[in-house]
Amino acid sequence: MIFAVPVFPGSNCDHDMVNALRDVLHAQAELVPATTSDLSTYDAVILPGGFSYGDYLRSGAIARFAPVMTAVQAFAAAGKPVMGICNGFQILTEAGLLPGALQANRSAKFICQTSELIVRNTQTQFTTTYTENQHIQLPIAHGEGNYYCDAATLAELQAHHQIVFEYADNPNGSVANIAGIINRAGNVLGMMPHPERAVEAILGSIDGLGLFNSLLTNQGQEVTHA
Amino acid sequence: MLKNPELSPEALRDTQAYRDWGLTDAEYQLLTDEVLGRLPNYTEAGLFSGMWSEHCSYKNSKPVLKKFWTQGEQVLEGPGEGAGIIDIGDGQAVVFKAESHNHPSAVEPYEGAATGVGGIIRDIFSMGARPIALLDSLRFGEPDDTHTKYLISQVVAGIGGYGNCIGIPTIGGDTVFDASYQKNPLVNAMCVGILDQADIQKGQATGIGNSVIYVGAKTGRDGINGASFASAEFNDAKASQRSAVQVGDPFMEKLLMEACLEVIRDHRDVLIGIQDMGAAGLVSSSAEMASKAGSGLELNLDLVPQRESGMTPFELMLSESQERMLLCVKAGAEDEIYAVFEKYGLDAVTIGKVTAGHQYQLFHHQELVADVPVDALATKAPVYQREKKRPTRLNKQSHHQFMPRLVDATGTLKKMLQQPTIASKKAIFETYDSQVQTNTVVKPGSDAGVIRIRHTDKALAVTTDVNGRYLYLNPRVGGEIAVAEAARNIVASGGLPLGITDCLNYGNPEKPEQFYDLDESAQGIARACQLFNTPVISGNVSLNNESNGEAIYPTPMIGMVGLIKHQRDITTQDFKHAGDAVYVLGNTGADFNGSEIQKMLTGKISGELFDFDLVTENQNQRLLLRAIQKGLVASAHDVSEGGLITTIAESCFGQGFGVKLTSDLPSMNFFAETQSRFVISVTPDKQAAFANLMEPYATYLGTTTADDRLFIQTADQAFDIKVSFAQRLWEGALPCLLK
Amino acid sequence: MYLVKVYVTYKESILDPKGEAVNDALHRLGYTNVQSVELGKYFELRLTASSRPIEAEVDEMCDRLLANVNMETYRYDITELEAL
Amino acid sequence: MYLVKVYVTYKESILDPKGEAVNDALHRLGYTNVQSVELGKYFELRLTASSRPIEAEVDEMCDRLLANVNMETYRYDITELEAL
Ligand SMILES: Nc1ncnc2c1ncn2[C@@H]1O[C@H](COP(=O)(O)OP(=O)(O)O)[C@@H](O)[C@H]1O
Ligand SMILES: [Mg+2]
Repeated sequence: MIFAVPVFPGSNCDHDMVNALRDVLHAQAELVPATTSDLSTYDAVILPGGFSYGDYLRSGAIARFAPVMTAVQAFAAAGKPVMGICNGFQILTEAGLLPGALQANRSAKFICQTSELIVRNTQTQFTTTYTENQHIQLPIAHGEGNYYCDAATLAELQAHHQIVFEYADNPNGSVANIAGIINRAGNVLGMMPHPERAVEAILGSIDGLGLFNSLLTNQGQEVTHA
Repeated sequence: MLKNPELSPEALRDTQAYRDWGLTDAEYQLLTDEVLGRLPNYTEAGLFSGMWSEHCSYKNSKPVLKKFWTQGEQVLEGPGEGAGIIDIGDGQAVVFKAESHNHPSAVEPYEGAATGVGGIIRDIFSMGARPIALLDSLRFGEPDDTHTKYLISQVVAGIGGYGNCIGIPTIGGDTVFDASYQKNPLVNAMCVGILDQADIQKGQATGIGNSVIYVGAKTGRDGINGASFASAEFNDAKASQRSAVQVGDPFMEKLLMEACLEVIRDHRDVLIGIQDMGAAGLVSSSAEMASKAGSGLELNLDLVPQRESGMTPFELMLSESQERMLLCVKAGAEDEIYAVFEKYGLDAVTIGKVTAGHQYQLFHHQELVADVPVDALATKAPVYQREKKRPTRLNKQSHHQFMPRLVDATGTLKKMLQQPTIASKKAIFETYDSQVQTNTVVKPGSDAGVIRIRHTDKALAVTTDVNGRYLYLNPRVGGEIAVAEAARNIVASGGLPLGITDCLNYGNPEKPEQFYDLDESAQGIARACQLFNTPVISGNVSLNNESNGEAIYPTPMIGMVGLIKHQRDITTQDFKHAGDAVYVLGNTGADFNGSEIQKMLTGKISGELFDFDLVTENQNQRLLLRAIQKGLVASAHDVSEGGLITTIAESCFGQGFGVKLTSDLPSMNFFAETQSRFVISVTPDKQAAFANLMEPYATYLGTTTADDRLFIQTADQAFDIKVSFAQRLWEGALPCLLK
Repeated sequence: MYLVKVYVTYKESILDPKGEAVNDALHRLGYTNVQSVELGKYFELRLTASSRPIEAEVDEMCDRLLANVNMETYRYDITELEAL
Repeated sequence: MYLVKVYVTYKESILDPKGEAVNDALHRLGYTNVQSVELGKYFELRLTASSRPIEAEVDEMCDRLLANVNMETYRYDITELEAL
């Protein structure tokens, strides 16, 4: 399985992601510039965290128009796995690949801390190695991670088990404690917490490994619902 | 658009308008009579005003800085370049420096703090190093008035805004509140980088005909002559003359950093030198590059990328627009360099070349607008040996040590934990991304921040420290303590101190009493550095930290880096298990002058500073480091402000363990600020070996417990409080005060 | 040449954390008569005429980039500037 | 009750990285007729009358908090809202 990690101008967790994939998971991973227009040779795409284009307008608003996003759209449409972490999640919502939007944190401040998450859906190709309702510790680091969607969208998300991660102790004001969601088709996941920061015990947590191990185990295959 | 048509050389002399730029009559005279042998024109006088400012020339502080100890076999590059460099083995080196942005932050706290961070980052990557950590050392007034609260929230937001966006973790710093800083906050930022020794860069321009290339943001009218502004005393009446405030653009800097590091890594054969444009912008960077190399230089100002129209040579040369760098590149290789910057969407333009001789020549609209000896700009600023006089505040000091009278030990502890300077700084450091780059092993909140060095077994510990109150009572000893405290934090984290950087924040050096503080504390710092083998490798001087005639406490911020040879030695301050033995290393005296408890109970600090012995300090540090390296230590926390009781409480808070301890000290001594001490916990299986090694310097106090209770039986009373409750007070104090 | 002023604010149902922070700060400064604060974005665009009607163009820019219509609304004024 | 709309923008000569980022993005999207973009803040305040003239109060709020007059300028419109 070969991972592509697109680098937008201003991405800053791109190397962290590749380091986690290569050094810890011994997977193949490549950084690809935002000007790339074809991702068909890859098996999975992970949009990394950071401040694409400075996030000067709204997080992810400008990045969504980078050429690589056309390729990501096609990649997702082909049913291949796409994951967006932090700024990557923001880009996916701006691009319409995931519903809702990410707003300034309730405190109006940037928050960097370890947050406790509850894994609500283990029937996705990203989460099969977790157990239902497992509590995990993942770092968060964002100023605009407050997930918003209207009531109808939320009902949809709930009806189709699209809420994958919830905060145990909502740090940013997200609707329904949402920390991560997946699309209806089950191949596009977005989340604010940083699994790539939680893959080595020396850095405080290895609870992020489950996401990558799930992807590697499922090899891009859709997980059949139980 | 020219508001003030430029004065003729004669008019400049007659109106003495150069005074507005900070040049004195004597300096103007020196320039006219000796340096040039003629009257300088408007542009030339402007160049000198920037280059001869304290900020660029260190004209007041040079004689003091000479006293620093800068040797040591580990030093690869001492003070002088953008930042200093220290060998950490395996062909790698660590680069670090600190920078103050006090005055800009007082005027525009968000952007002032942000551009301070941006500036120090450029200093690091211009040496060829990748920045891996940031620290911020902050001093504010008491957080009880709305303006101070506004300053705090904006400064903190600015630091986070820049560091978070560019993707460098902020892993440490310190924050102190005292009325002394109310009108003149201190905002010092430190950056640490790492490099392969083969990549070390110098800011130099050699080789006749080689090109000078400008890269990064366009030049605008921001911060014109900011170097002189930074060097001037604050004064309400002057508020209106401030030139345009600089706005930071961390996104631009991220691109600039990646592009410069790529040039350094992949185009080494054609890159001659690289330097950031900091204080006094283009003139400072270009003149220094040429002067260091013994070259002449010629610039065509029409080629400088400009954000605004109609900029004069004076404005172009003295603008402090951010996110700009200057490169010297072999003639013929320009296109190769342009291509790199192009890839990042950045401007790169050849604006001049290295010339034969030693003249610094500027052309604008085909005219020669400045023609001065390059060394005169870069190295010939006058140096002042300022007059030094022992301050009356020291002559009037009482010899008596303040003795706090404690009726209620636990009640006093509760109050202590809520003092702004003692309270948890989580509300501040949680707004900084401390983990990006995924190397942070110890996040803010322990004694030092620790980052591992990827693909090795090593790690670096970093800290910033200084207690201005101690310096106020005794500048020399206070200077020694500042270094000692920094080293103590490094050692408690398992590191061997390697070297320091500093920001020397003082009042007006032309006042003999203030100069005394600067000179004495520098000698204290120098002595401590020599003893700890921590040479000064870089630093920054910020003078005239006064408002309306009142100086801040002398505050030489010490930024220290230590090497942890094996990652298993990384130690934090939190108690790790129940049932571990708790020791205090070092003796506790009745040392209260200058302490937090004196401040808390009397509202001020006074009297002669307590005794301090560097040799004991060094011995205790070596002992602890040996114990850590032998694997005998579960946790270690240095004792500083707030004394032993505060230290023990903080060690409980980390993971929520309690303690049951007994001591023959009176309760009051638990608040003493005797130096050279650590609180250490040891697992039972290591206790014998530990006691053996530490005898007779460490005292056994009792054990950690699984109970939510901090209990200490002292000679006269007991401290008895729920850990969770105490922690709530400690963590809740700052958010509440800053509301 | 046109000067277009675009105002982007949150939709009504959405909490505005930054606006609330300003509201709180104003209260602390003693302006207790302030009932609410909303903090939005204000753009000033200068653009020359293109082949399309300017309103259509501005609408499109807002929908695509300047606002996120999931949570924001926008309005704008267009002024024609005299040529110099 | 009054509705006060405050517009805060950078003074001339002050760098506006946010406006430039938007300008560049619009160009990349093909709106090459955009000449410049400035990005400022837009506040909507609702406040009840106090003992002082409202203009004086709004000026003071702007000077103290809503704008930093070292680098920003502001203007505002005040509308009196009808009581419900
Ligand atoms: N402004 C700040 N930025 C980052 N970290 C900070 C800041 N202020 C305090 N800290 C962190 O809080 C902890 C306690 O700081 P301090 O009380 O200065 O410790 P010490 O007395 O041991 O030097 C440290 O880990 C320090 O790095
Ligand atoms: Mg400490």
